[in-house]
Amino acid sequence: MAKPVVQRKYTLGERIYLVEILKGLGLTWKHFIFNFRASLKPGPHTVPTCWQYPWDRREIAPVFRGEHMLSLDEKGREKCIACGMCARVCPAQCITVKKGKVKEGEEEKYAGKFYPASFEIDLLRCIFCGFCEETCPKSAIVLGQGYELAQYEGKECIITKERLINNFKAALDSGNLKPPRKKVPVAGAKEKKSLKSGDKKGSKAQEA
Amino acid sequence: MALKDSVSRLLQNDLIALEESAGCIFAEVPKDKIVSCLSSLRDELGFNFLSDIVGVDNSALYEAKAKKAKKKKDKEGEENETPEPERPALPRFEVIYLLLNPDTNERLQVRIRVPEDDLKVQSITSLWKGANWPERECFDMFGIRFEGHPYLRRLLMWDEFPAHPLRKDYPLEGMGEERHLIYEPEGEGHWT
Amino acid sequence: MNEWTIAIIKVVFIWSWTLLIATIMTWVERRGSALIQDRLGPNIAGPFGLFQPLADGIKLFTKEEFAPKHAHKILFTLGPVLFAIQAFSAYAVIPFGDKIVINAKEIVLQVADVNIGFLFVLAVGSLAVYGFVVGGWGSNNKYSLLGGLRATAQLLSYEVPLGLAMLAVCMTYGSFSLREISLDQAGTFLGFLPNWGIFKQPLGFLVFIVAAYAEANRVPFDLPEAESELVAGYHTEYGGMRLGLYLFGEYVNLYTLSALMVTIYFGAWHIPYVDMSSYLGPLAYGIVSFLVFFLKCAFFLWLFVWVRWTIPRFRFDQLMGLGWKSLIPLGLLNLFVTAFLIQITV
Amino acid sequence: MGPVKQRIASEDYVTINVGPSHPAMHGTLRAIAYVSGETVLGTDLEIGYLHRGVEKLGENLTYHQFIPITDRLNYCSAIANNVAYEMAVEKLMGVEVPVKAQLIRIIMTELSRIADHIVLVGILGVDLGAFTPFFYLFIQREEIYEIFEWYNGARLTNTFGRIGGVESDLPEDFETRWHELKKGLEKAIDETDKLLTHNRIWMDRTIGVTPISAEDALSWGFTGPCLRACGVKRDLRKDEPYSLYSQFDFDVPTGKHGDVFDRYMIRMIEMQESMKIIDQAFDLYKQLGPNEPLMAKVPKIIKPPEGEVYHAIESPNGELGFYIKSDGTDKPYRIKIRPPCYMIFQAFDELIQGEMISDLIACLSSLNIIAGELDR
Repeated sequence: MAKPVVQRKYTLGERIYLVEILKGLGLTWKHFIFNFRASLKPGPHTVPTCWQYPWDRREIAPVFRGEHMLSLDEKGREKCIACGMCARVCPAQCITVKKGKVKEGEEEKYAGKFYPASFEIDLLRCIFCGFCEETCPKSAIVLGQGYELAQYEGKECIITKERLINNFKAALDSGNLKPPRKKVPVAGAKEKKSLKSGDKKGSKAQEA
Repeated sequence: MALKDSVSRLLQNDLIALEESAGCIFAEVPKDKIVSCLSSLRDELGFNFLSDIVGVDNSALYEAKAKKAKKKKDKEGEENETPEPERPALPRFEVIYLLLNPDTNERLQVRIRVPEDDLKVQSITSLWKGANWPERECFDMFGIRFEGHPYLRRLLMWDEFPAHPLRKDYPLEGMGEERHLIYEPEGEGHWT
Repeated sequence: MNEWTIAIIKVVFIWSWTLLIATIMTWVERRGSALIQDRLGPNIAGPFGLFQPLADGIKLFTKEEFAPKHAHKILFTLGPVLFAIQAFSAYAVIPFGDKIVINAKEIVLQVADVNIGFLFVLAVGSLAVYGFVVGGWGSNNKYSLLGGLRATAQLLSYEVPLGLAMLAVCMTYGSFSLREISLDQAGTFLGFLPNWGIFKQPLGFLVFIVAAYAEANRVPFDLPEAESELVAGYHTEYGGMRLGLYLFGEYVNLYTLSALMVTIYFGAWHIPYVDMSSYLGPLAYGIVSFLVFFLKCAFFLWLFVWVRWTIPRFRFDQLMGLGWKSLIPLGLLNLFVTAFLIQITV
Repeated sequence: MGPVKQRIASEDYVTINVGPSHPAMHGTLRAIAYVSGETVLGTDLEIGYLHRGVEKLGENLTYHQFIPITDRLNYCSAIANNVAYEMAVEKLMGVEVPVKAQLIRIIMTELSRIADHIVLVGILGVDLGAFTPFFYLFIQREEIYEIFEWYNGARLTNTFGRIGGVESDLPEDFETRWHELKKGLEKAIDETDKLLTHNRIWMDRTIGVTPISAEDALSWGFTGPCLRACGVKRDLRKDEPYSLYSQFDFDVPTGKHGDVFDRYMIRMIEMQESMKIIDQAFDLYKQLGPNEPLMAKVPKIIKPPEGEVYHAIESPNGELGFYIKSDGTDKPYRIKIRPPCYMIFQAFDELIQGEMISDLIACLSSLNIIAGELDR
């Protein structure tokens, strides 16, 4: 293979290095002065493009897909009905749900007839795709804004139901709750039927 | 379609099947004539760009089909007296060459079928330099040997790897090959 | 105070001074580059992050001193030591101010006023090659070796234009002594320009500054340690204080070169059109001359940083081409023109 | 020993490992360079360090579940991968995607194209020693990621779109964000241009380095900017206009020599062209009402009819194709990904024969090799 021969003419300005280098120096000097002035301001967020992390946090999008939470309804009851849709749809298979039947006298705690006896998410496997949130019929599982997920031990990365609910409570207190998902308009169709049948199938499969 | 006509005219007897699926045209040619077919396609129809080479293991598909057919048979029971004539079993593997004509922007997929007992295909690295790695990958994943390839070696898996992972009989979780590679500290300190 | 005490005080002073500058330079480099690049840089340790170099130093000192298994143990240690020794000793003949009068005793602000100052700087400066090549060879690593080789070729090639430029200066001022050249730069030239080397030797200065960048292994000539090609070049295998010696040595070299540039091209401690000694007392004059000299150096130190974060890196053959095909002819031309001008003016 | 060893007659060489862990390596690749002095005689390439069996994984996941996996192919422009895969499945199913969803896809794909080109230009600068443009560009990339984050909550691995459409509408403040971003991008591109393009050092380092002729490039299977740099005007957005690309007015820049400089320039121009496309797409988008459909009517569990399909789109790197074979179940029978840089990288050995070690790095950067996509 013969390599093509490349010939390109340089202009005089390009030929003698210095002109372009001086231009470049001017450009970087402008940036330097701008940032130097900015950096003298008080406060952690001085240079506009630089966030000083622990003291200075950028705004997280309300739809951010961070650490999961299990939401409660207005009466403080658990929304989750342990249908197992999230576990089935998860590409990383990081969710395990155990189903429990709501006994009499426990209706104040749980919104549905069934409740998750245990609900574990393996954060080490989770890829934060948000499919669980999207598929949940009761919008019980929500991906919140928590992003500081580092732990000292692998065991701690498997988060349990208590932590999931605590996450929700914390978000509720701080007012960072995710707005409810807007319904996606579908081209000329009634989606309701298929949705419901999907639910039934899911719950049946879980029972089996 | 014009493309179909010209392909069938060009390949004539070499053409085993010419089918269309979801807007893509698949031409099937005999395995031994792949080099001549591709070179004539390249030189005469202008398909001078090779997009990729795809290997497919059809064994699971055939099995599923056979099962279905058997079920059907069982259901229909003995009413259907005349059994279907036994078709010769299709070869297990197929290799698909994805071709492109950069001038007319037509795409043509050329398929060959490779039986399991004769995993040898003529290499097309003489036609396209770019066929080098796709053929190596095909060998790596399916064990199809490309004869005349300058350097047929595993590409993605390591050299000592014993199996061909994209075959359908290879389990998703692997067969434990990685044990040789990963150092596992014994006892405490390892959290799993 | 006798001569010896004064000499020792001067040596200790300049030793700690260059070390201080080198330390601060690491901070300037990091903060400066950060601000150029829309970042903030280290600003946690101390006011404006000024204690960052201290923290870095502590880190380097407390790190485990280890050598790779296959490294040549002696050469591996000798490399950084050689480099640091040459870096610190090169400053000996360069002045850092005019003179200071204490107790009616005149002290020249220069460690040693050698009458072959130029030759000393060049000779000691070229010892840096040993630091690189010994370290690179001793590491027993291909990247290090290539880095060392690159450094050798580069330093040796660029010493020639550096020498040529300096030679032209010597011819202009008729002396090899850096102090005499400094003293000669007072007053004006052609009536309106300051009597600085740069106005007498503009082309020579250009050659000198480019060669100086190459000698200091700075961008665009940082090929020996080009991190994207050779990992870290000659100091790939180094860690701890051995690495620290290389890094400090580099900044000390920068200071030396800046001081040299100021001494021979930018009028040393002189302020143009102002004769300081007539306004100030002897002690104050000494201090002011020292400060002026330092400020001029500081500008060039900053220039080193500034250029580094602006332009890309040369390729090896282009580097050699620039040295041998452009700078040396230019240096020679400069030399001939200078000689000619001297011949017709004298 | 590799083929290079067989080719080199003399014993006068040193092997240098460039990668898998090397500061200039884009992901974990390995190139064993046979070096004589500073000249590279050839390289043995080894890939597969990041092989995760994506294709095998695809055979065991449902069609929807595979979307997040495609994020991990070319992580610099995850959205382009998502869209390519979704379009292939849609083609297989014969689904018509609503116009609004297509527009959103185009906007997002072009944004990710800009992000990808930013990575390339920035890293090319870093590899050649110019550190500063990298930051000016990456700040803008951060803004692009911010838009992604406000769209569907993820920055890098977006899991964008669903089979049959997209999952949500553009956020309300998209317009202001986009205009801000556009201003910043134009400034950053301009500054990069000022710092690099006409700088003699940069020109020397890139012009005439690892050129390739158009015939060779086609034979090797080059696509995308690397092919256009050789002077072949080939862009799937123009040549096989998928989605709504035929409605937009944009140029396809071509180079002449196929050297590093041309590849760099093509990317610089393409960023501006992409901005044009986004503007036009957003104008069209604004004409649509808020309740326009975003999803085509697709069943909840996707079961394409039996058949096979190959569909390719113009990803930032070149032709990104998905071959999907369906057996009628809810899982694909076979997925083959045709990553653009896979075909490009095999020419690497030929490209850099006789060049220098520094050029090896420059060439590697300019080809935009992404290990995630290369090894799959």
